[in-house]
Amino acid sequence: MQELLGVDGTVRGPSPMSPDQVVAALRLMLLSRAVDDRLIKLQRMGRVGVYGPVHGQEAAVIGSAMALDPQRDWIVPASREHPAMLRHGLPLKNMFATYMGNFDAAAVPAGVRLLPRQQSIGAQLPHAAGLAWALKLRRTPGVVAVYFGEGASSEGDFHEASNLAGVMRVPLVMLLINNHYAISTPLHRQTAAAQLAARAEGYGFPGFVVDGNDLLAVYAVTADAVSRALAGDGPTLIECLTYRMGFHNTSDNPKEYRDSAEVDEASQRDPIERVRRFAIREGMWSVAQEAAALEEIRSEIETAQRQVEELPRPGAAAIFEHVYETLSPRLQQQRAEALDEARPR
Amino acid sequence: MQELLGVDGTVRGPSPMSPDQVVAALRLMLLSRAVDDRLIKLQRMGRVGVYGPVHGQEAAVIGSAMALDPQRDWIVPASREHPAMLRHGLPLKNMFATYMGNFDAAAVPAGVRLLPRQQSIGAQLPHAAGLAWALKLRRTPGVVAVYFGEGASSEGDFHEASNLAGVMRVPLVMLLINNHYAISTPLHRQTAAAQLAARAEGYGFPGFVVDGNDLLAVYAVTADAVSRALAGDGPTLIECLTYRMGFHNTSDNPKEYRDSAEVDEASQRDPIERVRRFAIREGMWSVAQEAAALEEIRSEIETAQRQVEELPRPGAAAIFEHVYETLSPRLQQQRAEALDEARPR
Amino acid sequence: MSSEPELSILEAIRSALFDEMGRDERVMVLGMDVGQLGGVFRVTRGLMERFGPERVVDTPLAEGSIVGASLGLAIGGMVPVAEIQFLGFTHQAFHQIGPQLGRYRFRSRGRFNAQVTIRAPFGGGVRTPEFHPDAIEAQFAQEPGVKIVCPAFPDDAKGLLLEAIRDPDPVLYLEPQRLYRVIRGPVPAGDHTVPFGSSRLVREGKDVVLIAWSAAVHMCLAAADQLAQEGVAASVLDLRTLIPLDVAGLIAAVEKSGKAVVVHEAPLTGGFGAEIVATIQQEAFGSLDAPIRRVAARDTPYPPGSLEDYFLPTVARVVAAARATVEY
Amino acid sequence: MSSEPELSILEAIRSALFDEMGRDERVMVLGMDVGQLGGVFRVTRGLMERFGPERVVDTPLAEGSIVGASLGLAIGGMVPVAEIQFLGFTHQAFHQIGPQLGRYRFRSRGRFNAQVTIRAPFGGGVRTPEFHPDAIEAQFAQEPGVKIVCPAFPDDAKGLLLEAIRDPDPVLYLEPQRLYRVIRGPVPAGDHTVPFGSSRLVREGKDVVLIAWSAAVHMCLAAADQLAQEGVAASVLDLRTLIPLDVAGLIAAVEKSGKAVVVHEAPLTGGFGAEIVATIQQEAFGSLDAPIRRVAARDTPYPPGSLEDYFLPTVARVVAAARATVEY
Ligand SMILES: Cc1ncc(C[n+]2csc(CCOP(=O)(O)OP(=O)(O)O)c2C)c(N)n1
Ligand SMILES: Cc1ncc(C[n+]2csc(CCOP(=O)(O)OP(=O)(O)O)c2C)c(N)n1
Ligand SMILES: [Mg+2]
Ligand SMILES: [Mg+2]
Repeated sequence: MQELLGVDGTVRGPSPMSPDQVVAALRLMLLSRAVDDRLIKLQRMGRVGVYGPVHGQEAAVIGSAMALDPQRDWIVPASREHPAMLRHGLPLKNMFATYMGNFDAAAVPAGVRLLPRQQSIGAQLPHAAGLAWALKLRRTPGVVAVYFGEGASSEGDFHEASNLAGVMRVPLVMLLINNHYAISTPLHRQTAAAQLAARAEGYGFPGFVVDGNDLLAVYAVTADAVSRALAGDGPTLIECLTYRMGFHNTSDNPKEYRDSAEVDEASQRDPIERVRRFAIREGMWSVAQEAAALEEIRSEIETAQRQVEELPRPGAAAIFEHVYETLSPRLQQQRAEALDEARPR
Repeated sequence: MQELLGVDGTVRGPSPMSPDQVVAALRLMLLSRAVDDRLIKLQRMGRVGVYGPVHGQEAAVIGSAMALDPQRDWIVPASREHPAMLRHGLPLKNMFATYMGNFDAAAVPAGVRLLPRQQSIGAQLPHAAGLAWALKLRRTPGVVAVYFGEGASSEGDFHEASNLAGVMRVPLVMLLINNHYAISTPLHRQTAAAQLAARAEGYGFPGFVVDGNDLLAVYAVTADAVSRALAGDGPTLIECLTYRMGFHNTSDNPKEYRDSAEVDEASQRDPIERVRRFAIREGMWSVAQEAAALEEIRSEIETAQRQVEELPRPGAAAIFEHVYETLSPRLQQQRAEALDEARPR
Repeated sequence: MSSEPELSILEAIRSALFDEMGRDERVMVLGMDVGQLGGVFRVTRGLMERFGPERVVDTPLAEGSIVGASLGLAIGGMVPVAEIQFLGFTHQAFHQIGPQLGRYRFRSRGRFNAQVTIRAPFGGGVRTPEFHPDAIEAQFAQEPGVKIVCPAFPDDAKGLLLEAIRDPDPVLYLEPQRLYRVIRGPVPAGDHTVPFGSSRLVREGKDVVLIAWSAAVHMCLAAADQLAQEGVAASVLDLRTLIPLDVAGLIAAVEKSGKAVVVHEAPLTGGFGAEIVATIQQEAFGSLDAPIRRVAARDTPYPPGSLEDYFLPTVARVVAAARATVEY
Repeated sequence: MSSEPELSILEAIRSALFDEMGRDERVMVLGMDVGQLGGVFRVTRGLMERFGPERVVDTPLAEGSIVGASLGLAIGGMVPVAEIQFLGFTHQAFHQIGPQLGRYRFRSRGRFNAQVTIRAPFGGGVRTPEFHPDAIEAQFAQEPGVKIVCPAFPDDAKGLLLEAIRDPDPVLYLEPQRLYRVIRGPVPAGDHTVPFGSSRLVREGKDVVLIAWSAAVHMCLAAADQLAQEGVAASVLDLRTLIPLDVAGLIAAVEKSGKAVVVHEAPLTGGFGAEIVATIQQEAFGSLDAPIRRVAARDTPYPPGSLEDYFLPTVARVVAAARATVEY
């Protein structure tokens, strides 16, 4: 397993990330935690449907995203990687709209190289392979980074997409976020493999295991994979070993299936605390800076939430938009009926 | 790659198969070739629908089947393993009925531990995993041997079944018959993996590559896997490297996609010739014995074919049998209509 | 009846699983999160403690292998009750359900059969994320060999589940997630089974019959209440099973009034309502006094929960359709 | 028309692929054995030599990834024409076709769309092995976002395929394998497209209309010939596309005689014929003089080739149904 940043904040050798990058990453990690807290609060107030927090996985998600170039590379997310999506260009407002049930406002803006969240586990993997294949066919420089969980790695889609990506030698970086749980299912019930990264050999490309709570190591391994992909050397599988600190989502209660000792133990390896120690020791960060950052983050969140709240809610017409480019006569009739029925009487 | 029997018929070390087993295997190989010839002839005469020959794969199919105990173990075939099915207890007549379009007469007889041929590539793999799981749950001694091609290894079913088998640690022997082609698709277009056996590590069980044209090596590797499975040590993946000497099936013409030089080269490694040389050198076999065996085989085939030809053909009623245990009123009505329409007028 | 315990649909399903696993040790439950957690809806809660981890199994995240392995388990002598977390995810197992489980008896000429029950919650109205509410039951009607069962009441939930587990052929057992806890009713204790292919007239009315299954049955009952206030007497027919379909019961219910409305949560085009209409007009053409209207979801993808009321059929739409049918 | 070349359906499809790949360099063909071999039916023969192995690609044996990767390729600016070797094997890709390709425009609110054509041969009558003849088109009618196209003649084969490839939304293009080489006809040269949602009255007759798509259209034409000898004049309506459905054309064709028979190769229960019947009786109830009969395959698994004639609809069954409808 690749490691660079110790729990105490010391680094083995030179940091692969510049001070600016480290500070940017730390700020994003703090934003991610704050977003978790806010959306869980809103869900408890009935203003958000279901929310799955990133808590504990920030280094894996953000360290990998920082190794990508939003002007060149694509991100294909699963459903728990919104910090990566924000870093790649998704406005915070759109992110809030996603969870506050305003899907029109949630759309990925034109020009942002990002696919929508995928809620069918593993289904995004062949999409990512195909998108990377298109980059290769069209001689467009760039890579595709696809996120998925260790649970998703059990689906046939993972296998078929990996094998195809290997045969076509496409510029794909496969980020397996192994947080040790799929809802209540622990890793050892998910697979008997000692390392999921070992599967890469069966597809003809390299696989690596990295400490997913180590920002610097995740960044370094991803950056190498990106270089290989850009050089035409094909896909890489990166297994980020991390831990889902929180519940699966707001309708889940982990106490039903795992004991708190395990969680306490994992919290000793908190990914943010490590970076904070490192950044402070290196003089990149201070308690004062952090207080200021948290204040900014709070108001950014306030603004994003308010902007969404002030938006008009989509109505009946919205469900007939973007079904097809043009509506068939039957759908036009259904639309007319729906609008008529929706009129306040 | 594991090898024991050289092309010249010499063995490295002691033979893992007894003289009786070698002779039985050789006879089965000769039967398999003769069945190929006969069914291809019948297909050309329009009396068989489509037939896919075993030609070239006899050692892989028969060597593995000989390591199984028909009274204890199950075989879950794909569609090109009828010598294994015959060895395991399928009557030759039923096998001919399969291809001569008489599906009632083709059924696996009660008591024979064999599932029907599977024509949906890879779909039999989860069935085999489940059957092996049942043996384990019911504390029934025995293993399940499942056959599939390298093409099938690209399907999601292969992945999902392998991973499940690993987690449940079931007595499963996975026989990957890598004949280098899936219809016209060569191995290097099927996967970028150097060895498909390497995939086993990603499921937490051992994988081996064996010379699939080497009867003794295939037998030995399979026998080891069977012992491991019986001892409760779980699944094994065995990749048998062989070559499809003939066409994919009777509607295929390999000249359209591979050159004869490749086939000629492969024919130097003919699996039957090796065993013949070995058996004759060891004094287990003679030209006279072979002539006698071929004569017996010819008449067995004659008999099986005649028996099927003499059977009444299934009629309209057959399509309503075994749909459900009991027919719904709507199906009873459809059956009555079908029988009425089928009456000669 | 009053001596019978009042149970929710969810409790009725759970109690049936407890009963049958206790009665027949071949019965096992497998699926994602069904063991330790008791399933995402807690339907299987307590089963693992009671019957152990060999008979109540948390599987890897792969629907195709849950269904495909269940066939092998059945051939090996077990009686699997597989849970697919949400019906929408049976698509990942689609090639195993119809073409494999549904055809295995036929393919093997009766040597093998797939005594497998596939349980899956489905249906809208609870603001679930994409895929989770998909009502795709009609797609399985084109898979001969499979049976489709969809209870709407606690007693049927138990009776049809016991029947499904004991049925030697594969059964897709659809659970109305919206009703899991909100519909309570008496449930016969002990060995209560309901035969497949028998519909149930849950309300009598002479003017029109509302035909539905699963959660839509309750929408029809609410509509019938409103219609009654307008002086329209509506019957409500709960089909209970789609495959096999109770054609005789369906025709009898329609002939009483010669007027019918079919209601379902699936999109209109190609929904099972079309089969109901086609069957009625074929078998009861002479007694039809008005076209059979279908009230269904729109022919669009399932929208986010905040918009699902525009997508799904509503009591108001059922009432309007029934009124138009009666006044035709 | 006589100046137009006479082509088989297979040749018409191939020529359309040559034309479109020549016209638009974003168009690519992918699937099992489509390159070197030219596909198991040789539909794509010659494309690889002409357009090279980057645009004509032999894929691994995995339907889900062929379809799923096609979505990614489309997002990346290519225009994939994916071949699934036989329609029955779209079940392995079922979770990608409707829930992914079909909903991607909706999910992304128009940011992305799946301009993907999925070609697949299907249908019986040629003694193919299990799965290969399965007619499962109705299952896709419950996948909003997907279009279903099924030509029965060479000119439509070309016109509908060009329309499909250029359609910005995902299209399932179903090829009648039994007719590939046996049906020949004139095919407009050059840029000939046929709009979706336009049915085609391929025969005029005042007494009854026979409604079908794909290979069944030719069964209806043969039945119409026989009926003519009995003095019954039958129209034949070729729907050409199921989604979108030409409701206006359908109703117009039925109202002429008030009598209709629907014919399809899929099993009866839940087949798309049910949707046709339900639509007609809703829109044209008043003008129906007889129940609409459905002539379809039996509700059983597809039997071996030697028995398929007992399973599939036959000209005789169509004639009998038409006669009964006319005499009703
Ligand atoms: C195909 C499919 N099956 C089941 C589900 C239900 N489900 C939602 S999240 C989840 C667990 C996913 O685990 P993992 O891939 O490890 O991602 P994580 O939640 O840990 O980020 C499951 C089973 C689904 N959404 N899609
Ligand atoms: C799911 C599925 N997809 C496609 C096909 C068509 N098909 C029949 S055999 C075959 C090739 C199989 O190759 P392999 O698994 O290597 O077995 P082999 O034919 O070499 O024995 C294909 C693609 C099929 N039968 N099933
Ligand atoms: Mg996880
Ligand atoms: Mg092969």
